[in-house]
Order: sequence, then structure tokens, then C-alpha cells
Amino acid sequence: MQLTPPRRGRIAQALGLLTANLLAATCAQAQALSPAADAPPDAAAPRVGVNDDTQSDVGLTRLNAAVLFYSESGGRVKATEPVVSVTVNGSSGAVLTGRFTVDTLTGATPNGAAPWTGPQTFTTPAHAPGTTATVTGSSGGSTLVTIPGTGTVARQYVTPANTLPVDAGFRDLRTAVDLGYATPVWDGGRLSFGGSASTERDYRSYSGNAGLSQDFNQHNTTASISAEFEYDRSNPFFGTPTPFTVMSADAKGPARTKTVTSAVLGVTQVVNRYWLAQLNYTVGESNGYQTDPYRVLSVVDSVTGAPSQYLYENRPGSRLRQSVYFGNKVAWGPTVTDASVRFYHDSWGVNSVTAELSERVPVVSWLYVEPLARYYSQTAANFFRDYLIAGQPLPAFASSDSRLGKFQAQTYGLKVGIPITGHSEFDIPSSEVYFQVQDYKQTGSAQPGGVVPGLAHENFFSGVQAVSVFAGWTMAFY
Amino acid sequence: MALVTVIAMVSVGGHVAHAAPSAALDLSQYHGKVVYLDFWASWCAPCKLSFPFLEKLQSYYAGRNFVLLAVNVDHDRTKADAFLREAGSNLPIVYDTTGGIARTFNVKAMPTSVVIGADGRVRYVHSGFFPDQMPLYEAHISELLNAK
Amino acid sequence: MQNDGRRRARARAGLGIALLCVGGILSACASVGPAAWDHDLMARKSMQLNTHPDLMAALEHSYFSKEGASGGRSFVGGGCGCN
Amino acid sequence: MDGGFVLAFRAMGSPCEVRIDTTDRALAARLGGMAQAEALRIEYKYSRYRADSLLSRINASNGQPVTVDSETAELLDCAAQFHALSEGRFDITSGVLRRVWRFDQSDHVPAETEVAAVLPFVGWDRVTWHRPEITLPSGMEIDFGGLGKEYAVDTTVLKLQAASPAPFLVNFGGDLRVSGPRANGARWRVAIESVETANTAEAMLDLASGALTTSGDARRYLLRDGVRFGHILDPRTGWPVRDPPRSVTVAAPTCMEAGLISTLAMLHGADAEAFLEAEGVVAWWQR
Repeated sequence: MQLTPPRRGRIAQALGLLTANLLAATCAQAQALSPAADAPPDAAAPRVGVNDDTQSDVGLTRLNAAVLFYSESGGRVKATEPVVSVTVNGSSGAVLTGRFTVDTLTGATPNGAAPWTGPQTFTTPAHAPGTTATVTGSSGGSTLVTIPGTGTVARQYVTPANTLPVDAGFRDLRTAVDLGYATPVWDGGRLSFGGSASTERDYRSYSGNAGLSQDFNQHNTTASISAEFEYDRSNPFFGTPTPFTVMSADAKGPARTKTVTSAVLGVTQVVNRYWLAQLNYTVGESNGYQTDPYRVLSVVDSVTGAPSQYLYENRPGSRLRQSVYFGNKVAWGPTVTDASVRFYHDSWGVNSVTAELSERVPVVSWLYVEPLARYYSQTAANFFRDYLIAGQPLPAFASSDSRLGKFQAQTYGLKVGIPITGHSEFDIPSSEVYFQVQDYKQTGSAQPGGVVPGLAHENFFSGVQAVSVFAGWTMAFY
Repeated sequence: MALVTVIAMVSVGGHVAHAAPSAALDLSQYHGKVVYLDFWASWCAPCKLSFPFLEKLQSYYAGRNFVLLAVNVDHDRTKADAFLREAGSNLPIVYDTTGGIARTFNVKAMPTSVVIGADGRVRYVHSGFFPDQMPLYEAHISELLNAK
Repeated sequence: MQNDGRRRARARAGLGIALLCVGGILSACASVGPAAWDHDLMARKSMQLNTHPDLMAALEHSYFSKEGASGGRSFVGGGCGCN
Repeated sequence: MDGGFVLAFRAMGSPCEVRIDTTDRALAARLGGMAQAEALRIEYKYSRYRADSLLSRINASNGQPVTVDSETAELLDCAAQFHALSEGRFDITSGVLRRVWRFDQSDHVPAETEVAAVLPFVGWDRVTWHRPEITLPSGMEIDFGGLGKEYAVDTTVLKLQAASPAPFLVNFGGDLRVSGPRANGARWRVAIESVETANTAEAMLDLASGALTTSGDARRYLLRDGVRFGHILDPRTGWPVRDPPRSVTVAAPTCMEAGLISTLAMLHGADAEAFLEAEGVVAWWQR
């Protein structure tokens, strides 16, 4: 009695395949169970360079610092946004994250009025009655005037003929803090909590969220549910205007608030060794003040288009948003494709489709590039108006905010990542610098359908064209 | 005669081209010993955490009726070897590039440890590695070592 | 107000359908996916759902400021499936 | 067997049994019934002793083409490929040789002329096989000995696995396969029968997965002038292979693989061990 070593010869090899085929063909259920024959060792196994280490932040602390430079063409918004964040990974799987963001914004934004063949003058409250110094928030062509007989100090600015009126006095500073904590609670289950606060000169926002996720199916399937509550307070320095009243320098009403309640249901599925898919359904309802207190609408003559009044806009007090997001990550050898699509619908009538595609390609061991493209398209909210017509009854709601109009947007970008240290799992600290350059362009029709004859040569489309550069650095250490 | 041979089944319909030679792990030579089979991979973060623990087991139970075998399931053996070099580990490694042994032992999470008694029976399976459960893992081993 | 009521009803219906879908997907997923030892590619950093959270947050904020739609992503699941 | 249930029945001319590692008696009975049904299905379809079997119909076709179903076609494909792989040693047309060779432990060894007379009716090369149509020349026969029982084990295993996760062992006349380790993670203990005396175990094997088959010529032979003529016939010559081991046991993932390898090892006669070594299969043999 002897035992031969387990190493297969020519016939034994061929037999494996032969019988596998036979049994697979004759028993449908055999496929997952029948043996197969020898094959060369996994030739498809990608050789991944050090720039694509495996995810193993357990026990590590990760520091991130980044800055975003953002610039819209035509002298519109410019932003500089530094971010620092830290992630502390406990050895048992708990993760604590904190992020601090500062956002400085300057530039001009469309005030909502329609273009006109002549110059247009807009009057808006100055910071406080009796102020004679330069008013915070005003610049670029603004002048301060005292309204005769009232003592009210107003800021006035004039916009040139045949251009979409913009208010150049836009300047803001946003600071935001985000905190998050996630911890395993039982086998495959994770509980997460988060909160954030952000403040601007005239706006504060606070939110809190909680979520639960559960792995199933040998960690191949993750189902998650999370809920978020947000409280926002809008407090323009001159007060909140009453909707559809005439734009003026008069003091306005008190601060207004809104709440947002939303929930996300998600499933993440590892489809096979190469493919990760994610499906999310998000629903959220906002209630309260959602009108832009600075934005006006022109009331124009039905023939000439001449503006007779500028009315503060008015939006519904409730908005229900739903979206379905389907994302995929596929590892094709050493490259990774990220492809996603999002369908969005809200009760204001905005429907949108977003599609994104990026491909991460390792070039050499210390460099990868990731070209990306994004397409976005939305329909207009059902109360979107480029202007109102004098003599016609006021609609229930109206806004000329381009965010609620119909447009498409294309984004093209390139991300470049450079791992600086970390030639293996064990090289700690490891760090990476990365850059992303991105070009964003909105397109849409210059004129609404049935435009009044006098405005037939004006360009109403205020589409944004923006370039952004993001530079980041991340370092992980014990 | 006690011949304990695990004949690993080779994978699986649909991906015939990726199936690879049948892995075989001959546990017969360890009959009469407590065998701690640890399935690990270079890409698995908790596996990395578990290595110091494995090294400790290896040295602590040296000289007892104890065998530790670290079964590596990386598709690419070079990655496992790089990992071991970096970790400075010289644990006894069994390479299971096709997952044949892992399939035989029905491994459901990474890492997984299978603790086999001196009688050749699987007594405990530790799915995943949780540092706070290290005392329990050790208790299982000593229980089997003292079982005689 | 009536209008709002109808909207809420539709939202509830939408939520119900979504829950059904998630249930269906979960049961369909019950046997889909690679074996535990074949999660090597999923463990790669490049296969994480959100590889650069700060960048993603900045981009989302930037899109939010210009577009009517927002949200939809969230980052749970995937990864090496260890433990 | 400690725990579980054993269901025994006869099929394909052999004692068959299924061992099911469960405490659920109803489940065991159901799985046992499934196993018996599958064994009988294959017996009825491929037995050469049953006049109404598909196999008998093919063998009675008298030179006319017979269209076969896909399962039979797969088996024929498999047999054809293995015929080529084994360089003609494995041949499903070799059963005709039994007309002159009767292994009844007598001394009736056929004359060379008798063997030569039936040899023209042996040889897969003479069969026209264009799936799904097989044409046997008149006087030729096929049978699935050395293939059918092993196939039945494999299909039974697959059917039972699909029906229940309970661990089990299928043993049809010594060709056996297990579904995996036992419920407690232990291996299945399997005895290899000794050639010397029936019903005593030569060795105990512990099997966690896969199949074991044994081929031998222990009890079927002719003895004349002190020369032992085993029942392993080489279809290329019509004569018993020279000096085969008395038994070869092979372990493989499926019963068909194990069975074909053990049969082919016997057909290599004196070179059986060399063949097994070269193929690197897990095998045991007795001389």
C-alpha cells in the first residue's frame, strides 16, 4: 500500500475537464459543484503598484489637508476653500471623523432680473440706516444713497444694457464643521452617527444623522438605512422680504427657518471578484422658508419688455425630493472604472439625470491618473419664470433662479495621484498628494419660449462656466 | 493506519479557465496534535492585525502538541511573500492560491481560523479576527491541548 | 394643503416601493458574490466607494450650489469584507 | 457510523447505500429515496441486462442509426474522448469480448482463434458517432461498464446536494463520493476492502471531500496451468492485460474521474503503478 503524491498528469487533468463538462451538461445544478480542470495560475490577476495598496486603515490615524480654488468665468463667483480633516480608526473597527472647511466667496451673481435693452438700476437695503461708510457686501459699482424724505440709506447699482443683471456685491465666508462616528455593533452590523454645522454671514445650518448598515451573504451584500435631520436659519442683514413685494431699501421681516428630513436606503453588492455595485434610494422633504431673499423677478411690458418693477421671488414652502443612485466600481486589471447614474425628481417639477464616468489608470508605481466626465441635465421647476408680465395675475410661486431652470451641464476633469511614501502595507506613515482639475459648463437655451417681442434679442441664460483646481494631501500614521 | 488527507475540490463552473490545480493539504502528519489553521491574505487588514497574535501562539505553544499553519489564499503568491517579508514572519505557510483548501473548510470571512483537535476533528472555527477575543481564541487551544 | 397631502401620499408609496425593491434585491443577492478569499480586488483602495472624501465633499457642495438636484450618494458597504 | 442514517438498496447489480449526516429522519428518508430513484433511473436507461433499456435499443439497432438524448450524447462524447486519451485502452465496445471470455474461475481459456473471431466487433473507431446519432455496425455492442455506476454516483451527489445542505456519502457498489466534511467538520471514515479476504478492511481512509473508487480483478479470473487470467481485457488485443495490480483505489474530486483513472490504471497492467505515479493522482494499490 502506497501513497502517491498529489500532482496531476496529462490524463488526470483532461479527465477533470471532461467530467466537469459532462456533469455540468447533464445536471443543471452541477455548475456550482462540479470540479474543473487545471489551468495556468490566474493570469488575469492584476499586478497592482504601490499606488493601489489595499484598504487597511484599521488602527491608523489619517490626516488630510486640501484646498479648492474655484473660478467662474465672466467675473462671477470665485471661491477658495481650504479643508482639513482627520480620521481616527480604532483597532476594533470604530471610525471617528472630523472635518473643518472654510469657504471664502467673492464675485457677482445674477440677481434674477431679466436683461433689457437699456441700463437697469437696482435699489437694495444698505447695512443699517444712517450708515455712511462703505457697506459690507457692496462693492463694484454700488453707491450708497439716502432715500429722500425717509432717511433710509440704500445701496444702488446699475447694470449695463443687454446683459443679465448681476449684483457684484457678493462676498461671503462659510465655515463648516462635520463630525462622524461609526462603530461595529454586532457581526456585520455598523451604527453611525454624524452631525454638522455651518455658518455664513446670513445663514446657519445644523444637521444630525444616524444610520445602520448590515452585511449579509459573506460580506458581499450590505444593506443600509440612514436618516438625517437638518435645521436651517436664513437671516439676511436687512431682514427677510415679503414675497412678491417690490424690491426696495426698506427694512424687511424677521429671520426665517426651514427643516429638512431625509432618509437613504441603500444596498451595496459585491457582484463578483471585479465588480462592486451600489443602489441608493433617497427621499427628503424640506419645509419652511426656501425662497432666495436676494433674488428678484422683472415685471416687464408684454410687448416692449421694459421692466416696470422688480418683485422679490416666491417659492413653495414644501419640497419633496427623491432620487435613485446606481453606482458601479469595476476593477479591470489594474485600472478601475467608476460609472454611476442618478435619477432625481422633486415636487417642484425638477427632474434630472446625472451620469458620471471615471477611469483610474496607474501609470507608474508612484503615479496614477483618473480622467473623468460628467453629464447633468435637468428640467425646469414648474414655477420657474424668466420674468413676469405686467398686467397679468401673479402666479402662486415664481423664481428666476437658474438652478431651477432647464439646462444641461458637462464636466471634464483629470485627477492625478502621487503616493509619496508607503511602498507597502507596512510603510507607515504613508502619504499621497492628489490634484484634480475640472472644467464645468452649463448649456441651455438663451430664451424662453414665447418671449415678449421687445426681449427677443436678449440672452436670458446665465449658465455657469467654472474651472476648479483641487489639491489635497493625505497621510496615515499610527 | 491513520491517513488523513484533505482532497480539495477544485473550483467551479463558469470560470473553468480560472480554476487552478487542486490544492492538497496533508494533515495526516499532524495526527495527535492540535492544529490551528489560519486562513489569511495579504490584502486583509484584520489578518495583518492577527499576525502578532499568531506569532505569539506559535512561540507560546512551541513544544506542546500544537501545530500552527497559516494558509495563504492570495491569488498571487508573490504578494503573500512580500507581506511575510515585511511582517518579518516565519510562520509555516501553506499556499492555497486557488482557494481549494479554503473551500474545503468552508471559509466564510477573512481571516478564519479552524482549530482541529488531536483526534483530527474540527472543533472551533473563528470567523474574522477580533483583538478583544484573543483570550477566547487561546482558551479554545488550551482546552483542546488539555483534552487528553 | 390638499396638494401637500397628495404629495406625502405619493412619497409614502415611493418609500414602500423602494423598500420592496430593496427586499427583492437583498433576496436576489443572497447567493451573489465571490467567496470570502476572493475579496482581494475589493480590498484595494481604488475600489473603495469614496476614495477621497474631502474632494467628494467639495465637489458635491460645488454641484449643489449650481444645480437643482442634489444628494443620492452615500458610502456604506463594499471593501474587503474582512471580519 | 456515529449518528445519522444509512439507507441501503440494490441497483445496477450492486449493493448501494447512502449515509446522511443529519438528525432529521424524514430528510434522510427523502434523500435516500432520491438516491435510489436516481440509481434506478440510470440502471433502467443504461443496463445491458434490461431488454427495454436505451442501451439495449442501441445495441439491437443492427447497423441502423439511433438518435440519442443529450444525456446519453454527453456520455458517449465522454467515452469517445476517453478512448482517445487512453490510446484505445478504454473502449465501451469491448463488452463483446465476453462472448468468448467467461470469468467463472474455471480453466476455460478461449483459443486464440476464438478471440480473433470477435475482435472485428471491438473498437470505438468502427462506430459512427455524429451527435446525436450513433450507428453501430451489426454485431457490435456498447456498454457503460466502468462509467455508468460512477456517473450515477456523481449525478446522485449533485441532486442530493441541490436538495439539502446535510452532509452525506453515496456508495454504489464500492464507488463512493462524499458531499463534503461531516456535520461536525470531521472526515468520513471509509474502508478499502482487502483483496485477500472479502469483507475485511485493508485500510481505513478519512475522506473530507471527493470520491473514491476501486478497480480490481480479485474475484473474477480464470486459472489455467498456474497462469491467472484476470478479467481486465485489453480491447486492442482481446486478451487480459498482463499482470495488473489486484486492486487500485483512486481518490479524485468526482467519482467518474476516480473510476476512469482506476480502470485505466488496471488496463496498464504491469505498468499500473508507473501510470498512477505519472498522473500524480492520490491512489492506493494492492499487488
